[in-house]
Amino acid sequence: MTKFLCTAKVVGQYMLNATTKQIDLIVPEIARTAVPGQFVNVQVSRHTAPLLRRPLGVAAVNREDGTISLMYRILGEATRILADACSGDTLSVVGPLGHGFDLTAKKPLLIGGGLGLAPLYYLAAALAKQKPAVLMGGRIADDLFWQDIYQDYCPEQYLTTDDGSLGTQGTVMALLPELLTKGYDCAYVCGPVPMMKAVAAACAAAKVPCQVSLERYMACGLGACLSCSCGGVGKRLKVCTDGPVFWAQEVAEW
Amino acid sequence: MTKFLCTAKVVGQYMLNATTKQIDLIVPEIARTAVPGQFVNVQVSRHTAPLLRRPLGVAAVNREDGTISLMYRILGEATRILADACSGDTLSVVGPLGHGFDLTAKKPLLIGGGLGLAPLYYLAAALAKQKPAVLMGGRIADDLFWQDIYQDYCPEQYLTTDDGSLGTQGTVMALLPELLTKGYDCAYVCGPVPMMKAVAAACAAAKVPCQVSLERYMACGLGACLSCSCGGVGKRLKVCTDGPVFWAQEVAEW
Amino acid sequence: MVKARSTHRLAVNLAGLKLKTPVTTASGTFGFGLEFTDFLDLHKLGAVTVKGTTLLPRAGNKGQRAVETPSGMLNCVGLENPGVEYFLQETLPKLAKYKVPVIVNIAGASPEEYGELAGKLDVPGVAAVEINISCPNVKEGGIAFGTNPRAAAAVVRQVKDHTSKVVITKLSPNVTSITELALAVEAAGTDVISLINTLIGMKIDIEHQRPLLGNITGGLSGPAVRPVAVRMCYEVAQQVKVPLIGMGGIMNAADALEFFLAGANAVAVGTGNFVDPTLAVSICDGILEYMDRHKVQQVQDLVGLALPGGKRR
Amino acid sequence: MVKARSTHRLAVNLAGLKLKTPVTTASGTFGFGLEFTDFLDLHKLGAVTVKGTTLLPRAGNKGQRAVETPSGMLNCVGLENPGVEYFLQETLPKLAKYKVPVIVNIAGASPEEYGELAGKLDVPGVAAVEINISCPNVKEGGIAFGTNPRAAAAVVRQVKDHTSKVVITKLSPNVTSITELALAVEAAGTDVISLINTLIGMKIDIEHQRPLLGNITGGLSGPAVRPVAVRMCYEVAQQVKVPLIGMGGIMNAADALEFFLAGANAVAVGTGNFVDPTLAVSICDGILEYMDRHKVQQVQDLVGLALPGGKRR
Ligand SMILES: Cc1cc2nc3c(=O)[nH]c(=O)nc-3n(C[C@H](O)[C@H](O)[C@H](O)COP(=O)(O)OP(=O)(O)OC[C@H]3O[C@@H](n4cnc5c(N)ncnc54)[C@H](O)[C@@H]3O)c2cc1C
Ligand SMILES: Cc1cc2nc3c(=O)[nH]c(=O)nc-3n(C[C@H](O)[C@H](O)[C@H](O)COP(=O)(O)OP(=O)(O)OC[C@H]3O[C@@H](n4cnc5c(N)ncnc54)[C@H](O)[C@@H]3O)c2cc1C
Ligand SMILES: Cc1cc2nc3c(=O)[nH]c(=O)nc-3n(C[C@H](O)[C@H](O)[C@H](O)COP(=O)(O)O)c2cc1C
Ligand SMILES: Cc1cc2nc3c(=O)[nH]c(=O)nc-3n(C[C@H](O)[C@H](O)[C@H](O)COP(=O)(O)O)c2cc1C
Ligand code: FES
Ligand code: FES
Repeated sequence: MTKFLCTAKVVGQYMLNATTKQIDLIVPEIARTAVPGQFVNVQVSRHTAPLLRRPLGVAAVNREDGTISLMYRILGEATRILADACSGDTLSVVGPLGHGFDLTAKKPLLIGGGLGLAPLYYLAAALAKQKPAVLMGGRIADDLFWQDIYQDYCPEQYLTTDDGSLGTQGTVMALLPELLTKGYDCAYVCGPVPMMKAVAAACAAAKVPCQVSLERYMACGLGACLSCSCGGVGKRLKVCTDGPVFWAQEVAEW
Repeated sequence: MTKFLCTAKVVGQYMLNATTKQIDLIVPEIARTAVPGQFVNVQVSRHTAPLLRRPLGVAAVNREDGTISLMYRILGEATRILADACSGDTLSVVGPLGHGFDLTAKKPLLIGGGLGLAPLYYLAAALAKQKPAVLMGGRIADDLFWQDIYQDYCPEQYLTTDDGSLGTQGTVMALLPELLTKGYDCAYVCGPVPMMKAVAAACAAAKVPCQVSLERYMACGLGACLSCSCGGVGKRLKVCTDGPVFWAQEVAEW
Repeated sequence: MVKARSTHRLAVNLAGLKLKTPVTTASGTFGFGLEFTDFLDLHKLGAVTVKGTTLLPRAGNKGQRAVETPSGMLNCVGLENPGVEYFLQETLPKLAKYKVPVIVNIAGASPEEYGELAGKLDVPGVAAVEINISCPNVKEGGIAFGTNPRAAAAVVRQVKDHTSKVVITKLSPNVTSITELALAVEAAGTDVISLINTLIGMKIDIEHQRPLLGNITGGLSGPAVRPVAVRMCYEVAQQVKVPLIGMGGIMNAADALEFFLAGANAVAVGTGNFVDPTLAVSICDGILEYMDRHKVQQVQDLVGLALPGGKRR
Repeated sequence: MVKARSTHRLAVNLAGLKLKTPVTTASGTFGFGLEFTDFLDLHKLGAVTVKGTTLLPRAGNKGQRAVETPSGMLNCVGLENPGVEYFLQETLPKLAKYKVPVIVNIAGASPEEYGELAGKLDVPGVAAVEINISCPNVKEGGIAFGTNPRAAAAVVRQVKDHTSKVVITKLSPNVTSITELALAVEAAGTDVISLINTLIGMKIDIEHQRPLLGNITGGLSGPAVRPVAVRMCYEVAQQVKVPLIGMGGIMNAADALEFFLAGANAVAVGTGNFVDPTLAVSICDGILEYMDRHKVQQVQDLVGLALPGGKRR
């Protein structure tokens, strides 16, 4: 799939919760072609610090308007600068990058933790007809602001929080084994590595096909630098170009 | 004089000509104490590039409002960032720095080239009662947008441009020898080094006391790093703390 | 016609290696070139310098392999690559279509291994080999050869003995005297010298209280190191006669021009490719604009103007 | 009471040199300390390390002496200073009022000159001398001693012979093996090692087509070099037993903590003073906050946690 280097125009920025924002960008080339699971590489500064682009998953696409939305946690230097971008500002964006999810599931179950729910949101939209269920895990209730956002595509929601302040107490693993008996034909997972590993193991045990979206430190996002390489079964995988979405059984080194 | 490290609030920014801007900052400690000829050291970025503060002369002060104005040419990385600052933004400013002009002249003549006219503008305000004359040199007419700005304090203006598009053709030296016969008792000079050297020589010949404001690359502005050191008569001078204003005869190495 | 003339003005001949433009890519930062075809025409590059290649496939280092640092980055990829046979069978034929000189960066664990690699790569489609004696991220070979003049010379001799191609030797900046190394590899017969590889650095993860990179240390690249790279280029240009390829932190034409003026005959874009994937081609526009402004006909006329005496020895 | 306790938690004893906080200033970046009294209380510093001092006054280098580079700066001040006699008569009495340990950075053209300087500075009010064998900006002495283990050791022995003060030796990063130098100066009797001085770099003024700095090359400092500095600290900490003072690009508490975890017992703030003149004191708040969060009582308990085995040898 063709990758573009584009000048994107910011058309909106919204707080999603205390530390998470959504930014909407006009970038027609990418809006036209990006599929769920792909990401873009955003340059936040024209100076040499911060230097590298930052990878962010495509969280929503509006093909008519030619816009894409990114949802991101304000963590460090780059995301803090991004959070200050105003409508009308321009950003250099490279994308769409990587391979997306296999979308052939008939009864999909999305499983997300933290900002893993950002790329899954675009997936939810793409699978809307199949009425995907979503299982969300957070540390505290405020992490699950995603509930409202997902409502349109996923009326069926299962929630867990570490502190029990919303939904079931525990991680997603508190609910997953039971959910896996309900006939879902594919699990789509994005979140912290321990979560993905545990989910993948449970899916394997329940013989439910499982796709995971990995995150690795990326310098180029283009398959050129090998920063993001990880061990696959029988071969090396580049998370940025061979992934970030893999079938769980392809991944040997999480 | 006490130096302050302050958080200054931007209250206005104006274009003066195509490449020059004025920025107004609320910074009461500095507004209260800065004298003409002093400068401030401005941090334009919270990131590591650009790294160092940038020295800018105090071009105007409003003690009641607690504001200072800086007038600067947009040249490189730092001044481009500064030019994007909006009202309400904050900047870290260190100042007031250096020593100012001797203000005892009865019949002062200000001589400025380029952005040298920025610090001289505050001097003009301070000497307003003495009705200072000003001699301004520029490459082209547009460089002398200062005419209007100086009007209130200096109705007596002499202009030169390299291309003759405004005032007398040539450098300030085209008019200076004659002016020096008119009884001015002190010349205050700020501009490019060749101009300052020539003016200082002419003043010496005409026995008119002459003060020059030097510019050197400065890393600290505090007398600590010796980046700005220059040869004085019989001793080394730190431009940032012993100057930037010197009597012309104190300077051995321009 | 204008195009043809511009290209001509940028042409450079590095000891027989003829490049249309004086800009190549730094090994390891441009993959095999094929990764960038959506962004630029490979044939508009002076040459493609590909990822460090070894006799056998290598998996590289475990753990986090890259991290940003102030105006730079550290990497400890550790020469992950599919091995020379794969390169020859799978990659080289694909690259051949693009009609761009291919420079193959090679690394081995002994002078003999370098020689063997050079021999295998002495095939049509390969324009030059670049000897990597400066990789800080592998245990055997790598930088060990790059810090010892005798060992470096031994590697160069082996490679020269096994190839008919132009031989480039890439120096490590992690030495007391870069000129000592440069003179040693020149005496051993290298046709061209490229510099610099990365500076050895590290970052500590203060929350986990341990080195952040999987390999503990990594190689520092990017604009942060440019002052060191330009200085080394300037020093080496005064001591050796062979052509130089300068690199280290080039992000735009102005940065590249520092290297030409410091004595480099060509430059390579590295970390800059990650920020602007079109850079290795687009940088030429800025170089031509500068040449026009300074009334310089050939880019080679810029080489060494900032050196004492105003030119390369 | 709280104040007293915090201070106590930050205390460090460097081979007999007792500091209230583990933060000093890097020589040449803090003048004689007196320049910063509007911004911070000198007595809240661990120590003030003053500008490099020589036997006779020095005028330093001509031309432009500093320039910013990506996340760093180059300087070629060239050890301008008023000489040791002036320092003893004029500066030291003024500093005495602030009740802060004073470390005097010294540079000479021969081991004997270093010894003579150390002798003259063996007076009340001086807490330690720091041997600068790593200044890249002077012709005689300076870095020449810093790149040769035997020469470095000779300087250290001379200084040790002429002073009763704690002797700190400051290493240059412009070497193939920093540990070789560290072991040499330790064997020669240095009490403490500080590192790093600046990396040699340069910038070309492309419009004028000549080196921008008056001295052609200069010393690179600031955040750009921090990865190299941390790596060298980490390497040296595994080889020597003497306490280390780490520096290079420290701009905040997190940066300083990298050095402690890499084995430094104390740190110095250099270029950071130019950006935030309160930094050398205010950084302690961030260090204490981190210690609280990680439930660490004494800052010395952090030293070397990122080293193999989790501690200094
Ligand atoms: C394929 C992919 C998709 C991602 N999608 C999203 C998303 O949709 N929403 C979201 O909030 N975050 C996402 N991330 C993570 C996001 O890239 C980081 O949070 C961001 O780069 C942090 O940058 P910073 O400068 O603000 O923080 P820093 O202080 O630089 O770093 C904070 C954390 O982010 C990681 N990080 C920094 N730079 C990179 C990089 N270049 N590549 C990978 N990780 C990096 C660091 O390792 C560190 O753990 C994604 C990462 C990848 C690899
Ligand atoms: C005491 C003093 C007062 C000054 N007052 C004014 C003023 O009132 N208005 C004005 O427009 N300019 C003034 N300058 C010059 C101003 O500091 C530079 O134009 C500015 O720093 C440019 O920064 P930059 O990043 O935009 O450009 P860069 O691309 O970094 O540099 C452009 C030019 O500015 C010089 N410069 C950059 N940084 C510094 C520094 N830290 N110290 C000294 N020179 C530097 C460079 O040498 C170069 O010649 C003054 C300089 C000094 C020393
Ligand atoms: C991710 C990465 C991988 C690299 N791999 C190699 C390599 O395989 N062989 C080599 O000689 N240099 C390698 N280098 C060094 C670069 O080729 C170049 O010398 C260095 O990065 C300095 O240039 P830059 O600052 O423009 O990146 C690598 C650099 C990076 C950043
Ligand atoms: C302007 C300047 C002057 C310096 N002068 C000296 C000196 O006289 N003696 C010395 O040992 N180091 C000198 N240094 C080096 C610093 O002490 C320090 O080792 C180096 O800058 C790295 O620290 P930093 O990155 O925090 O600045 C100087 C550094 C700068 C920037
Ligand atoms: S990020 Fe460069 S290869 Fe994946
Ligand atoms: S700028 Fe540092 S001493 Fe003047």
